[in-house]
Amino acid sequence: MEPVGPYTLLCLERGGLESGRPGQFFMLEAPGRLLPRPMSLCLAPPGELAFLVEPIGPGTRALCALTPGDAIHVLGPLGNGFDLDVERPLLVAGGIGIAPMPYLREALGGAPAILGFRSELHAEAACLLPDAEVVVEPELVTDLLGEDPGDVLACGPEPMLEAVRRAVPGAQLAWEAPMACGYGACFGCVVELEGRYARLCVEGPVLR
Amino acid sequence: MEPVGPYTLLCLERGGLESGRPGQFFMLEAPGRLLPRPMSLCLAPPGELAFLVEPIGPGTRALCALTPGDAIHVLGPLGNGFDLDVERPLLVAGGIGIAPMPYLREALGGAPAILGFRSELHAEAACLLPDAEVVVEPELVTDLLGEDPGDVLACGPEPMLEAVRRAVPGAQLAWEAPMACGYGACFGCVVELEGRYARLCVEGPVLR
Amino acid sequence: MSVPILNASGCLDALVAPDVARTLDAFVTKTVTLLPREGNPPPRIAEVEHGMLNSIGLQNPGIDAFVSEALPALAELGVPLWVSVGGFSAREYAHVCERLDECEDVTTIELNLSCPNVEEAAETAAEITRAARAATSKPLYAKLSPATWDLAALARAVAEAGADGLSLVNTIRGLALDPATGRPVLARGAGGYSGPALLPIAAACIHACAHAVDLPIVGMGGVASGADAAMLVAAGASAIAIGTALFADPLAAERIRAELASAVGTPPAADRDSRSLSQASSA
Amino acid sequence: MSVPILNASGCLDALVAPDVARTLDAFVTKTVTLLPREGNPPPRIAEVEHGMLNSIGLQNPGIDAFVSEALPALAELGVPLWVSVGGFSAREYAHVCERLDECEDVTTIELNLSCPNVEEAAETAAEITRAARAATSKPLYAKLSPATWDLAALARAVAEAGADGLSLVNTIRGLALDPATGRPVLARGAGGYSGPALLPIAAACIHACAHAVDLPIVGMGGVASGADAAMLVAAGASAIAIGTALFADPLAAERIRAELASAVGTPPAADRDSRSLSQASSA
Ligand SMILES: Cc1cc2nc3c(=O)[nH]c(=O)nc-3n(C[C@H](O)[C@H](O)[C@H](O)COP(=O)(O)OP(=O)(O)OC[C@H]3O[C@@H](n4cnc5c(N)ncnc54)[C@H](O)[C@@H]3O)c2cc1C
Ligand SMILES: Cc1cc2nc3c(=O)[nH]c(=O)nc-3n(C[C@H](O)[C@H](O)[C@H](O)COP(=O)(O)OP(=O)(O)OC[C@H]3O[C@@H](n4cnc5c(N)ncnc54)[C@H](O)[C@@H]3O)c2cc1C
Ligand SMILES: Cc1cc2nc3c(=O)[nH]c(=O)nc-3n(C[C@H](O)[C@H](O)[C@H](O)COP(=O)(O)O)c2cc1C
Ligand SMILES: Cc1cc2nc3c(=O)[nH]c(=O)nc-3n(C[C@H](O)[C@H](O)[C@H](O)COP(=O)(O)O)c2cc1C
Ligand code: FES
Ligand code: FES
Repeated sequence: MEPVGPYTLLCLERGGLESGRPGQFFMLEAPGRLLPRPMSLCLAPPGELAFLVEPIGPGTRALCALTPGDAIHVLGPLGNGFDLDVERPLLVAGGIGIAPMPYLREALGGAPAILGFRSELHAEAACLLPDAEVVVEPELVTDLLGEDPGDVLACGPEPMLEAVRRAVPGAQLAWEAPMACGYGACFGCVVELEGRYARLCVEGPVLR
Repeated sequence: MEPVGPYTLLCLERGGLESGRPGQFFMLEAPGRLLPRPMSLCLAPPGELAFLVEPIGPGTRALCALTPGDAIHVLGPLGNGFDLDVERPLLVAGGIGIAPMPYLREALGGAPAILGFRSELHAEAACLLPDAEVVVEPELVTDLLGEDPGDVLACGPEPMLEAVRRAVPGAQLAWEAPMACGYGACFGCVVELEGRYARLCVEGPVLR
Repeated sequence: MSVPILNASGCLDALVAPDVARTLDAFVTKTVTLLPREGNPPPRIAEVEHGMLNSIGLQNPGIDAFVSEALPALAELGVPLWVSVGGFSAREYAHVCERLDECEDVTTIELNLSCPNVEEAAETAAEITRAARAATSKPLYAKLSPATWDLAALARAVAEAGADGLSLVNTIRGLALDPATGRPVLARGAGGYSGPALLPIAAACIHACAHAVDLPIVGMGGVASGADAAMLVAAGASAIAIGTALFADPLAAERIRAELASAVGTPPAADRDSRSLSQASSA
Repeated sequence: MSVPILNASGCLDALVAPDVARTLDAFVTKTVTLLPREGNPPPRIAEVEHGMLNSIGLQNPGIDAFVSEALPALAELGVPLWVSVGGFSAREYAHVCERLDECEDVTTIELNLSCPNVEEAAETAAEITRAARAATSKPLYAKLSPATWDLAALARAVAEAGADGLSLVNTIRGLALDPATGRPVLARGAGGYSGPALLPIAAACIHACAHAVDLPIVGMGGVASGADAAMLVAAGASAIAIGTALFADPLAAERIRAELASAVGTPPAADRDSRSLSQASSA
């Protein structure tokens, strides 16, 4: 449990869990709530799994209120992560979308990154990704993409992802949707994909 | 918070509450439960109200799990207590029915007492009423009532109260019933009284 | 937000707790029937994990004793008076409404068309409403059950039959069994389920009816905070009634009114005006 | 206590999670309709205080694709297969049942007569059951809604029409509004309310139907522990289905089976097999 700007870094002992591929997620029990909450893996130090959580509602607040020794149910890794077979990776993240980036950069053996935040306080989370370029609103990450940004791997709020997609049509984008189960059981997390409703937890969260 | 045999003595600061008449009760918020729980006042030291609680279900367990500094809603005093205008008082209690007796004896300026318990462990609560006669099952309080027990004021489980009523028709008996509100609002706590259903929280809990 | 706050029928006795009744914008009586009723045998109430069950069974003194004894005393409270009316046939409802029609102190009649704890009348809710309408010119609110497949259609039918408003919702049937014996906790078996679990159900019923008919709606079902009340208002209620929440907090109406006024939708638990272990006081 | 444990329809995809399906005594498919359906627009789910709301809207590939693609794969799981059938007219139900009647791998058909998230058929549940009965000789379970005033009467009607069993209960309509905007959280407005809040409602429905008809009952609604399952069994269910609880705990069936076997009615929270902050592991 470690504050990172307005976010909390939650470290769990790994037990028998795999850390999976960057961009995959885990369902974390939020104490006192009926449904678990999806969280991208942020860091995978030996024997641990670390998640970066933004407290925006009852579930994330309950997670941020955990104290050492507390026990929670964890399910994962789930979904499809980023395709790491890229030539010129560029990480692009907005706000809590930074969560999967540290683990992603590690898996790529390093990569440049552009991070956008809505305030200086939020921007403190940039410490998780040293050497990244950081912008704070009103400046936007897309302002820094340039002509030929390379292979973009992005995570962030929907409007940001839409803007990145317009700027870089082939970008890999990690989306969000409310999820009840995270493993394909409920059909609750659908997003429109090529004219049909696809379960983001099964076909995503990373989509091209 | 003080264990008394298998029971817990719960001391609340009194705030603006009256302590009321012995045999009256208070509705205590049981943290995490929808409905408050009725409890007889056990002791009224200056500035405090003390309740003796037997943990038999979720509500009473929640009350026994309170820790100093915790805050709960309290409503009372409620209902009709014992009539103290008696000549030869004899207190008779079974099990947690001892709860109202310490405050009752104090109000009477002392009185003999017969206490019955279902085990030696439960009988430890007799320390709240020094000098009382104590029986443990299979011996019953009614075995000790004798020919002319005087003005009996009793509290205890239903079968005990029925037996006391048979032995001493004019006894004052403090009954129990499940209560949702304690102040006459729900009609949930009725007992049969002279062929009609009377609200125990309004017409009792002490009945003749 | 200023919204009238009432008690839910059967959840307050104004004669026993007049100070509580005076916190309300109108007091609603427990349901009154033509003949006196002793109600169901105890146990009548049980707490369950997310609400409570009751099977009171409309214990009430009957319309004669109500009019001659309770009503004069209620009138002295100075709180607008709604009388809830029940029955076992449309004729019975009509008789009771006729009696109340003469009573100046009664401002509104609420037809309890939905008690899960007694055998119901054979007529439909609309037929009963029509009979009651013929018997009184007082404002008539129809109180409906959430255990209705097409509540919007029922709302249209009672509106058509002359209802001036809707009270939504009554309890829904629920059952608790003693884990040790497997037998029902309540003497009557099932009971009416009320409290927090009901809130989304009430919101859906109110929303559906608000879109179906142009009648004012008294919203109820699990309201325990200003945020809950605001939710039912957003769903379409123009007034709120508080039932189960009054049992734990007799001053719930004042608290909820204040929470609505401050208009911040804070969660129920945080709103509670509570006493610390070192500071008990009467509510 | 040994009681068959199934998943509730729409709460598990056996092809995505075959290991979970193999923990069940039978797998129940999501409701299949005659034509493919994309379902309702998102957001489709919302957590509320004592349960959740969904408005999936019967997203499914339609009976043709189901029979040709999903069924062969499902058959390979080696788990008895129940197919849930929905429709918008008795004819549609009958068509789908007719198709399934030819499929050896289908052991039982469950008629979803109670989805709160789509427009319903004009025919009554009994008429639909009768049409389905004529179309198949497979065991037919009728799945009914708790939003039914006289469920015992409905149970008798579907029994009379040829149902071999009952599935009780489906979700009940519920609504959540965003406190900030006052607008529904789900795109479709109201949704189906499931989870813990439903348990007493389910128990009452099962109890009423078990006394009304002599049919086996699959009990469901808020079951999250062995104690919950035991309660529905005590109410009259002969098998249990688990829905919402599978979302938080894919191994809920095994856990509940074990809890039932140990036959100690401990409360749900204490039963949870959980991982400590210093010991995360996959479920
Ligand atoms: C694959 C995936 C990975 C995620 N990874 C992370 C992560 O690493 N760190 C992190 O902090 N969060 C992450 N999230 C988002 C996180 O799961 C949600 O913030 C959380 O579920 C909200 O729960 P709550 O109870 O706190 O708030 P709620 O009350 O559920 O929601 C609060 C507000 O946020 C909106 N909201 C809820 N869930 C989502 C969502 N999934 N997407 C967009 N808006 C939503 C609601 O509509 C509401 O307005 C991820 C989501 C997904 C789908
Ligand atoms: C006027 C009055 C004064 C009381 N004073 C005290 C007191 O001073 N100390 C104390 O420990 N208890 C007292 N009680 C009893 C106490 O209120 C109940 O034990 C408590 O409400 C049970 O709540 P629970 O959630 O712990 O258990 P529950 O789950 O509600 O009940 C556990 C078991 O006890 C039974 N039960 C529940 N309530 C009652 C009841 N009121 N009477 C008989 N059986 C019941 C239930 O049927 C169940 O089998 C009093 C009751 C009344 C009516
Ligand atoms: C103990 C109790 C008694 C009730 N009695 C009546 C009644 O007599 N008439 C009636 O119309 N509703 C009655 N109700 C239903 C309430 O008026 C209300 O519709 C329901 O409880 C939902 O609101 P709540 O969740 O705020 O309690 C009663 C409810 C309870 C809990
Ligand atoms: C996300 C979701 C989808 C559902 N889809 C269906 C469905 O397709 N067909 C059906 O008959 N019931 C469906 N249901 C209802 C469940 O089968 C079950 O009846 C209900 O959820 C109550 O059980 P629970 O409280 O254990 O979830 C669905 C429920 C949920 C939560
Ligand atoms: S979250 Fe349940 S299917 Fe995706
Ligand atoms: S406890 Fe509510 S009337 Fe007595």
